[in-house]
Amino acid sequence: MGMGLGMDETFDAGFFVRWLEAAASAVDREAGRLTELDSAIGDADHGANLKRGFAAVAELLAEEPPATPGAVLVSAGRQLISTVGGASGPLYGTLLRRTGKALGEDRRVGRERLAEAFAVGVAAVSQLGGAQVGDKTMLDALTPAAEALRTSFGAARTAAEEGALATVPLQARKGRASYLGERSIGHQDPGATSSALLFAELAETARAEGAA
Amino acid sequence: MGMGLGMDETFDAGFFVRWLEAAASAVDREAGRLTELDSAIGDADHGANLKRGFAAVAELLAEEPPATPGAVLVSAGRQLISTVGGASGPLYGTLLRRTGKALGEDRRVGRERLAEAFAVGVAAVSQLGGAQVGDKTMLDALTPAAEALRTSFGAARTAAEEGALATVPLQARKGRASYLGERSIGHQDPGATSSALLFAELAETARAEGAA
Amino acid sequence: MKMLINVPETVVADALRGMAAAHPELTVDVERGMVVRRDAPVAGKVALVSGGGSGHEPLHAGFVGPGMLSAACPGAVFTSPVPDQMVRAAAAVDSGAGVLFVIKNYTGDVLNFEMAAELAEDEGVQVAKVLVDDDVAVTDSLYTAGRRGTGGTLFVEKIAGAAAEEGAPLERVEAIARRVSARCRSFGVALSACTTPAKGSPTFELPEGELELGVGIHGEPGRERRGMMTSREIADYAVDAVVEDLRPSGPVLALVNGMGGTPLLELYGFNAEVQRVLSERGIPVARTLVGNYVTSLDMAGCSVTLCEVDEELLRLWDAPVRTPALRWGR
Amino acid sequence: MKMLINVPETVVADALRGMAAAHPELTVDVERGMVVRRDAPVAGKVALVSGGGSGHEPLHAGFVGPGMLSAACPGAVFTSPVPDQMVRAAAAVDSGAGVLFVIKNYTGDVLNFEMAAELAEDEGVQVAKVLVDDDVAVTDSLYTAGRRGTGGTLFVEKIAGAAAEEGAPLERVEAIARRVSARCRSFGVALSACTTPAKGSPTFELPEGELELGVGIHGEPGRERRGMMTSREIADYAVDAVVEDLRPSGPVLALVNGMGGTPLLELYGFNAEVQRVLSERGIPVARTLVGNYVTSLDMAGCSVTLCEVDEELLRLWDAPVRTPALRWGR
Ligand SMILES: Nc1ncnc2c1ncn2[C@@H]1O[C@H](COP(=O)(O)OP(=O)(O)O)[C@@H](O)[C@H]1O
Ligand SMILES: Nc1ncnc2c1ncn2[C@@H]1O[C@H](COP(=O)(O)OP(=O)(O)O)[C@@H](O)[C@H]1O
Ligand SMILES: [Mg+2]
Ligand SMILES: [Mg+2]
Ligand SMILES: [Mg+2]
Ligand SMILES: [Mg+2]
Repeated sequence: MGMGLGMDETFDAGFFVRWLEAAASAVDREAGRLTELDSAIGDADHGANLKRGFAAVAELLAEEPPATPGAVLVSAGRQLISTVGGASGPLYGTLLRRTGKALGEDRRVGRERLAEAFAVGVAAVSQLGGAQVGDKTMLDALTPAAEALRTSFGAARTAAEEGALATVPLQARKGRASYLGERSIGHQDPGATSSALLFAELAETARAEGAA
Repeated sequence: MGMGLGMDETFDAGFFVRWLEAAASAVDREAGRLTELDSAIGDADHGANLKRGFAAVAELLAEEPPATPGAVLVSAGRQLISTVGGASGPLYGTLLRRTGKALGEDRRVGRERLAEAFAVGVAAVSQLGGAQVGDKTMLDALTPAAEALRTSFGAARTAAEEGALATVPLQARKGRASYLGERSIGHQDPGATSSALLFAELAETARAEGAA
Repeated sequence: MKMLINVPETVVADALRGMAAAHPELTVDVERGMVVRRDAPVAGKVALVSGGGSGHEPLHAGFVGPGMLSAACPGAVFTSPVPDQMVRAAAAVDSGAGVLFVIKNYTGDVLNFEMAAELAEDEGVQVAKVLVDDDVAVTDSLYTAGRRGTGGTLFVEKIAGAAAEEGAPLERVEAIARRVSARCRSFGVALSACTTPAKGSPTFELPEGELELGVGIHGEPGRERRGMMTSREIADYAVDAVVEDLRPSGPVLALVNGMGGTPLLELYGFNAEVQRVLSERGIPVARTLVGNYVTSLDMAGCSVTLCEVDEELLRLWDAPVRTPALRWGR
Repeated sequence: MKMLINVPETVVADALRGMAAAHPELTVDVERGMVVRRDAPVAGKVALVSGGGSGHEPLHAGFVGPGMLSAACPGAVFTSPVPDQMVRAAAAVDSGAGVLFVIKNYTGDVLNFEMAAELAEDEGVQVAKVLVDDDVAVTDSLYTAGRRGTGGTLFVEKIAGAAAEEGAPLERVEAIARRVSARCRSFGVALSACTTPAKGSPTFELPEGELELGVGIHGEPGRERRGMMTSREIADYAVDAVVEDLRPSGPVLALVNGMGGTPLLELYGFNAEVQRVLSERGIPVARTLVGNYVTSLDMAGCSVTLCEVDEELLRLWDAPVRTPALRWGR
């Protein structure tokens, strides 16, 4: 940690492209597990959905790399909306698109700035899907992660992971798992799990570049 | 054997009704096994087919018992044709109907007379279905049984049983099992098995009445 | 094996009662085991009667109606109907113009329909017969019961039914039916075995990683068993088997048929591969029908039937038909 | 689990290619994921666009044609389509009279269709929406995503489609669609789980002697699991569940729907039981449709949908329809 980089270290568009590429690899690697989780309380497609979407994101970013962090996220969000479908497509798409929009046109952004933007994106997800923390959705990982990102990338990763784990004892009130009623208890939410994966890759990308 | 009954012992309509009732019970009891055999080299319905048919025969004979052996067999044969379907319905129906017709209007018939009539019935089965002994069909049991009936009921029973067993190593050339080609080898033919059952019940019925 | 039934003994009667409720345009005689066009007999029109074991729905009862069958006689599951059914059906639909029996080539069907034909003729009905034996998986030789009748039945019933509807006399309807039957070939593939209500467990064993090439619609085994193949490979194998036997020199009708347990999604995807092979082999496809038409209870799998057509047969194929399962034109 | 596919990734595109070959009367755009009436846009006519995850065939693409849908947008298996598909479909079918989106109530479908509606309106298309949420197995409360859309979709698409075909303006087509949606209720039962190509194994565990009462068409669990029941018992349970919620005071349309893996023979037999219950409950049945219409891949099972109709809705139900899966009238 530290590695000689100060509080006011900033990240350019390339950093976000590398993150999303890492996310695409991670989703590809973990697709089976995500689908398995979705099979228990959903319809067994979450892994396939995100794999398709993030592969399309990686491809798009490789072809037409945007110039700013905000543009990277907006473009990735749009691509998710256009390629994922299901519940997670519009939700993750909105998360990235609104986070990106909140970043504006700056060519470099710092972690705290990013945390604020993420909070905007997470709020948009909550508004779009009508879910709150505790409903056993991706928001259970996203909300604490965005909050913890104010502290560090590592804290965000941990918060997302803990948030995902914390969905296990919950009863789902939104999305497909809500049909299960009490039977949804005891299973980890697939969307919260993929959210944790995204924040893990964000932390990894930051660590590889010497940031915390 | 013998039981004081001579060579010229004769059987009335009641005897044939009792035989067919016993056959109905036997088919009912063995339906699962017959279907199982048909499942291996056919379409898994032989037991159900004969069960339905012989139950209808027993019912008809109980309602309207014909006066002569010939009439019993003709009426039973017609009933099988009208209720069994499949390959075995017309074939067994023809067997009984033609055997019955060959018996004419006599009120009592002897075993040797019956054997001759059965030979006529078996020939009709062969003509209708175009099969010969060795084609792995009911004829492999019926043909030797009709022949051995000239000697005794017990011999007919044994011949039918041996004939049915002898179908195991054969390759089917008629009926549904023929589609299997070489794969039909090693299985006992369901129709030959039910034929053996009929002759076993014939021998039992005769034995119960003191005939051989 | 779970089934949506009461008891095995009543499945066919139950289905007929359910069919009666859903199709007031048909006369369903549950007791006598026959499904008849409500307007039969149609004056001056040749009637078509078919039938066979149940478990292949919508075949045959789903093909009763204007432009196709006049009546269908369902037997017990996988068991041909009894002659009494066909005799009664023939009497119910004959207008005096005669009746064509469409018979799938199975020992049981042939024997029962032949007996019925004799009896119906005794009652003064003129009967002609056509045998459908289109399944190339079986060698047609002295050593077998001959090729089985499968998907080709649909083409024979539709095209001959259209000829009858147009007013063709019995001889001509029979000739057309024979022409179609002679120009139809099929090949079936099973991905899983079917389960009959009476047996309650699969009628044959098909291990997880294997399929049966050349399966019959009663689960009869076919040419060979192989390790699982892709849709592409199955299409290559099945179409080639059909084409090698049929050797069409003109356009064909294609039936890409589901065995009952294969989702329509997969069946349409399989059709894409069938069309690819046909185009690679230079065989023009005039019309394609995709769906579950000649089934084998819950069996997963498919069959391909090709029917070579000339202009007349194609026109008759396109002619209006109004049945529960096939319906087009006006 | 064996499937008739090449690779899971291409099943939907393969199926669309196969559908294009079988249905020259439809325009199938594989690349853009849409199936469109060939004659669209029809001048002055309101267009209907629906769509949803694949795996429920013939829903929705099999319902495209005169008298029903103008276009359908198939998503990946069990995954709602993306907004781009609906936006393009709306543009392709809009004659200027506006477009009705028929949306099954699932989070994914709702979100994607809502995004599409916004985008299409930005492009100058007038969009109305109707939500189908007929599955009574789910409690419609704050604690769930609301009732699911299942068999009722067929009634909404058919009846609103007929109104559009007659020339009704968007407002009226929307009002009729809402009326139908409000008067439809469904209940589904699974005898076996379905297997998605991507997962390759059953999406839920259903032990041999048990069934799932209230299952959804993506294999979502329902009200309860029980030991195996007869067709009669299942009909009692399912029809009562629907009737208790719908409480019809007039005649109904009945859809006795197969989930994909249940043989038509069983489905017709089940219909006999459904009709018995309805008659015992004193509910007159105006029309009955039996078949695999809103499926769940290879799932064995069935669903019952009732739609209470007045004279107008019944007339629109009877109006001509010409689609791959539903076809009647002239
Ligand atoms: N209303 C909602 N708000 C937030 N997240 C949701 C909502 N509904 C579903 N999700 C998330 O989406 C995940 C499911 O995504 P996915 O399986 O791709 O879509 P679908 O449920 O349409 O099949 C769930 O695990 C949950 O985390
Ligand atoms: N051509 C034939 N000649 C004599 N017997 C035959 C012939 N074809 C079939 N069989 C007999 O019929 C039996 C099958 O009867 P069954 O299963 O009831 O009819 P199906 O084959 O129509 O299902 C066979 O085991 C065989 O013994
Ligand atoms: Mg899902
Ligand atoms: Mg048999
Ligand atoms: Mg049989
Ligand atoms: Mg989904």
